Amino acid sequence: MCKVNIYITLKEAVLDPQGKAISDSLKDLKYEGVGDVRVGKYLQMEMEQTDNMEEQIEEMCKRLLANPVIEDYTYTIEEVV
Amino acid sequence: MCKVNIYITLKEAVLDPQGKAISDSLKDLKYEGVGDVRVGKYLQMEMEQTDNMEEQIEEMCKRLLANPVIEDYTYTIEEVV
Amino acid sequence: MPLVTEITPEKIEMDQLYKEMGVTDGEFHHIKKLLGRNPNYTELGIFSVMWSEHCSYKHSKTLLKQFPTEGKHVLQGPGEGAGVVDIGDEQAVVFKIESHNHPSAVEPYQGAATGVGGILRDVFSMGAKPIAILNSLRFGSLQNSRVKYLFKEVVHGISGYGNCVGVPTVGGEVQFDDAYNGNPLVNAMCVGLINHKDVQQGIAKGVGNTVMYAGAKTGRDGIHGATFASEELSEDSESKRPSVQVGDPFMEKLLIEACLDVIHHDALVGIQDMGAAGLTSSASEMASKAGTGLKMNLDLIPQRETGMTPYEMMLSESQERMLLVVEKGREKEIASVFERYGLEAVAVGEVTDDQQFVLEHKGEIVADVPVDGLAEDAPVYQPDSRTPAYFEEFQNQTYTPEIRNPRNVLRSLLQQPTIASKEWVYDQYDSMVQTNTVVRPGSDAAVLRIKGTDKAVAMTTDGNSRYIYLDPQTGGKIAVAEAARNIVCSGGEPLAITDGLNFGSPENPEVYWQMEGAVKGMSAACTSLETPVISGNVSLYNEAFGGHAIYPTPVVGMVGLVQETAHITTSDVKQEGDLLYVIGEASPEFGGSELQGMLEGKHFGQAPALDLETEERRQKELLSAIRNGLVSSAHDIAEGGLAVALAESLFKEELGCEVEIEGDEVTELFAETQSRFLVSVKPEKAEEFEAQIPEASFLGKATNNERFHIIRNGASVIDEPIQMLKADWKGAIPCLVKSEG
Amino acid sequence: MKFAVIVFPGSNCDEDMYHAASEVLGEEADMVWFEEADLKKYDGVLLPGGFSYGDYLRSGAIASVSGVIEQVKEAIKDGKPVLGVCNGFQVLLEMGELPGAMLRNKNLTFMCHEEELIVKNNGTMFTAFYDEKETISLPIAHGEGNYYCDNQTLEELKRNNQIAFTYKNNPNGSTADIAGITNKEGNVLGMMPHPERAVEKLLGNDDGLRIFESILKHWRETHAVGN
Ligand SMILES: Nc1ncnc2c1ncn2[C@@H]1O[C@H](COP(=O)(O)OP(=O)(O)O)[C@@H](O)[C@H]1O
Ligand SMILES: [Mg+2]
Repeated sequence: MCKVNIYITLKEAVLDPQGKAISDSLKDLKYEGVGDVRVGKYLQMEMEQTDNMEEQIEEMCKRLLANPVIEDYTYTIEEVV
Repeated sequence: MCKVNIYITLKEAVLDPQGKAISDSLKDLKYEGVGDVRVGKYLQMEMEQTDNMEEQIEEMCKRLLANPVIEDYTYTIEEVV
Repeated sequence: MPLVTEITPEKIEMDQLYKEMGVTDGEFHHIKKLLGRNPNYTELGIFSVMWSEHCSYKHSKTLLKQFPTEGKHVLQGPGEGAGVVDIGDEQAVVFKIESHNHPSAVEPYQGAATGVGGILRDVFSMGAKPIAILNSLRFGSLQNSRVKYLFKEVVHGISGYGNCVGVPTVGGEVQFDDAYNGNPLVNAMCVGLINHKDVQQGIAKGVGNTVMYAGAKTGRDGIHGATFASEELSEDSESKRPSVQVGDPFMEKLLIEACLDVIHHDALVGIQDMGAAGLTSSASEMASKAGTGLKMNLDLIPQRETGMTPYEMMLSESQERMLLVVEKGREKEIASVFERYGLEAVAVGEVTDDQQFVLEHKGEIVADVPVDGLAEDAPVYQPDSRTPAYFEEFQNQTYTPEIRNPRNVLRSLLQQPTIASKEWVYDQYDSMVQTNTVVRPGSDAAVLRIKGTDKAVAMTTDGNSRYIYLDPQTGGKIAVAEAARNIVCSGGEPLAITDGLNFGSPENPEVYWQMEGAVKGMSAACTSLETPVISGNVSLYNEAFGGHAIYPTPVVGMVGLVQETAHITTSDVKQEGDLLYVIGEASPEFGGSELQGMLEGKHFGQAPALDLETEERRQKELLSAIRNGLVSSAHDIAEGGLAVALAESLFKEELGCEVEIEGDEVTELFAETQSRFLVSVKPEKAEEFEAQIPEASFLGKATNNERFHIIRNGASVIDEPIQMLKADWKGAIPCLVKSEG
Repeated sequence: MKFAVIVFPGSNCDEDMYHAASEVLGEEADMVWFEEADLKKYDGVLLPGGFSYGDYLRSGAIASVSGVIEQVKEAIKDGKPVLGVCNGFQVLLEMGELPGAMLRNKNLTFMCHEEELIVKNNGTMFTAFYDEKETISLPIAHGEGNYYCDNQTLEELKRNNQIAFTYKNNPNGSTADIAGITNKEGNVLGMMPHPERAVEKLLGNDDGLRIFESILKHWRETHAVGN
């Protein structure tokens, strides 16, 4: 069994109103060193180990998990026992 | 300048309807090895380096970024030049 | 979670562990007597939730009996998931209100969201299609940052859930007062539509029939929710936080569709939602209503987590679950209805004839208790009542506000969050889905047409808790009367009410006195306005840290019938030249008024008086004038008095007015005298209107100069651009929400 | 004309769409469950608004990979009119049948009210009954209606006259005030505002009805049925 961690982020050119709102409220709360904030998704997926796992994950990300028009993704695979 | 990566996940016992819908959809798409999916947030935050940075980040997570009633968080700090 | 099954019955008694579950010494002995032995941990858990305030109404039962519950339209009164009222053509409306105050105080988004989910299930489990949601909210001062957070998240939660399930949120109310600083109120009401023949009951009939479980899996959500909902909020609630349940509106939507399909299946015997106290209450209540017993095998319960104990399964408040009783041997047919929607429905037990509630787990009997012991034999208390000193004091006070500049007073009143536009709230709600909403939020009551007919239904929630605090009995009457006014102003005939009784601790004699008075007043008004109580909900122990009870807050949810869509009326004055009338005279009544709160920072004195006969007569007269097509707009005069009602009625079309008042300026403009209406009439209908409502007194007319102009003795009292007043009114809440702090 | 209204799990404006097409427009329409659809039998496809699959992950994302989608693609290829409203628009974007993507509303909240729209292109099969540059009013009800596309795509949309509607007062942050776009071929329209909620005077607005009437007119013209 593996745990796949998938990180989906908004492309740089895409505005992130949610990130901006968070950054603004952090500044309101007087966290002064805070700059830009970008909000993405963090998916944790259980998956049985197979040979073409990476290929499969790539495909899932492209087909469903991320929207290539606005999002990028990366992932890591951890084995669990 | 630092880049802080914050990972916010739902507490284990908390229902994740979104994760379930994604997992079901992946199974429908015949990714058969897929098990549970849990959806969390991935925040990337720019921050000026200070001495009590970790303390500050902890505080931000508790006060604003995560909802301690149902969420857990972890974070990493990367230095950028 | 501790391994609760390890605790022996002896230890429970010895260490008085039952107290941790909110069971008193007396109740524990009662349980022992009912069982003839000591309860085990699971059994005690079952009793603790069934005998909690939330399920047993043990401190309110005697009061609830006073409500009139019968009437010519009532098909089903209190007792089932929701009440049912006839609207003709073999159709009926099903409705109920329910509170989710405590969960919302702890986790506002999910608390409010699951409140909506729960009330929807109450309605569709009756077999009705949910057609509308309303919400009645109370918060502390928006200056307070925690309150601001609660307010935003509660609204997000309602919108997140309601919008996703595709039921329009069409109305409600929000009031702000320091009394709710630590303890917000979140009451949600759902209205459903049904054909008479489809009305279902939650009943476990037919020995040998199969008990089925449908919907979401059971997890460790909200364990202790039902008892939690009946305890005062304390620092300790913080540590109970993980017990908050999370809603899944997508699952709920599927469940609605599946249930509305399954009710047409002849293999279905009974159906009930799993609300507070989940499996325990749904199963035992279904058996109790049928006079049967019920046996379940907990190994068969769909579980989301591993290693769940019987106690956890029985007390879990996981959302989006239903319990069904179906004819033996036809389980597959029922399961296949759910399967189409990707839902699981599994057999988990059977109906028995021994009137026992029996649970099996891993080959052992883990609970065996008499069904009636849980429901009918639950304790009933007659709490002590004491008139609070404040009441006597208030009765002897007269309060006369002193104001210098009516213009400034009006502007400030329009910015009071309780009066200000609630658009910030209802813009976040999908108020139009299902395409029936003729009158959207923003008028007196929401109105929905009934497709396929020329009828419509009007609905509203109301309850001014300041009056109820000053004088529970009068305030209780006003709450019902105000709801009825809103229905009448919309062109509807009030049919019935659902009530949400939100109070502090009934064990405090002064709180109980408030409860008694409010119920008495509401009952009187329901009787005279012929709007019986068909369903309701009680939420007690609404006290924040330090024992600060909220204002007594019974909320009235009312539904009315609009005979023809042509009768539908809104509160907006329609065009220049329309004549403005007020029905009912003002007297200097300012106790509990918005003006008093604004000037004095507190509420005291006498509540405005209410004469039910006058109320009833004026409502009937206005409704018949509306039905005769004589009225262009109608608005009840409520918080802020005539000046506020007039301004509100002009905002939509941004019309001006030229109105002349006589008598005392402050009273005429701002008094909150009851049973009054502001009406606009086309000039050509004036004569007929005046003949029908001789009591109506002419105020002036709507103008196109966009000035809100009030004159007394030939001099201008207020003369302001309507756009400016509108900006004050519209901008107040967004501004408070956005501001820091 | 015969319409298919696609019903996904959790669809919630499906009945409204059906009501508009069948009761108000008066044409034949079926609500077809996504797993049981046979779109060959229909002349036009309506992808309803509201939600689908709880709008989990991204609005329209899960629906865009569900069973019926291949058939929707077929219908598009066959040149049938395909109208996606709100969630239906999001599905079309996620499918890649229309360019761009939806982001959360600028102010991060769901919004539901009427908005004024400008008809940018009345030359499509969906908009023939409007005047060019006419201002109409339609309800919006969405949390993710902030249309996004890059500059190159925007230029292309403009060049091909694919922008059907724009907002007069952009409520949600959409690129170039875009409220609705068509595909290059002109037989697919995706729009965030809800025409099906504005087809009856009783509900206060019937500006949306002309979209349905336009589709019908086009169909009648291209399927000159002798009767
Ligand atoms: N929480 C809410 N949800 C939906 N609509 C609301 C809410 N609060 C207020 N409204 C709407 O705003 C309008 C004005 O509300 P309110 O001031 O309470 O009216 P009234 O005093 O006539 O009862 C009503 O149409 C009401 O339904
Ligand atoms: Mg009113």
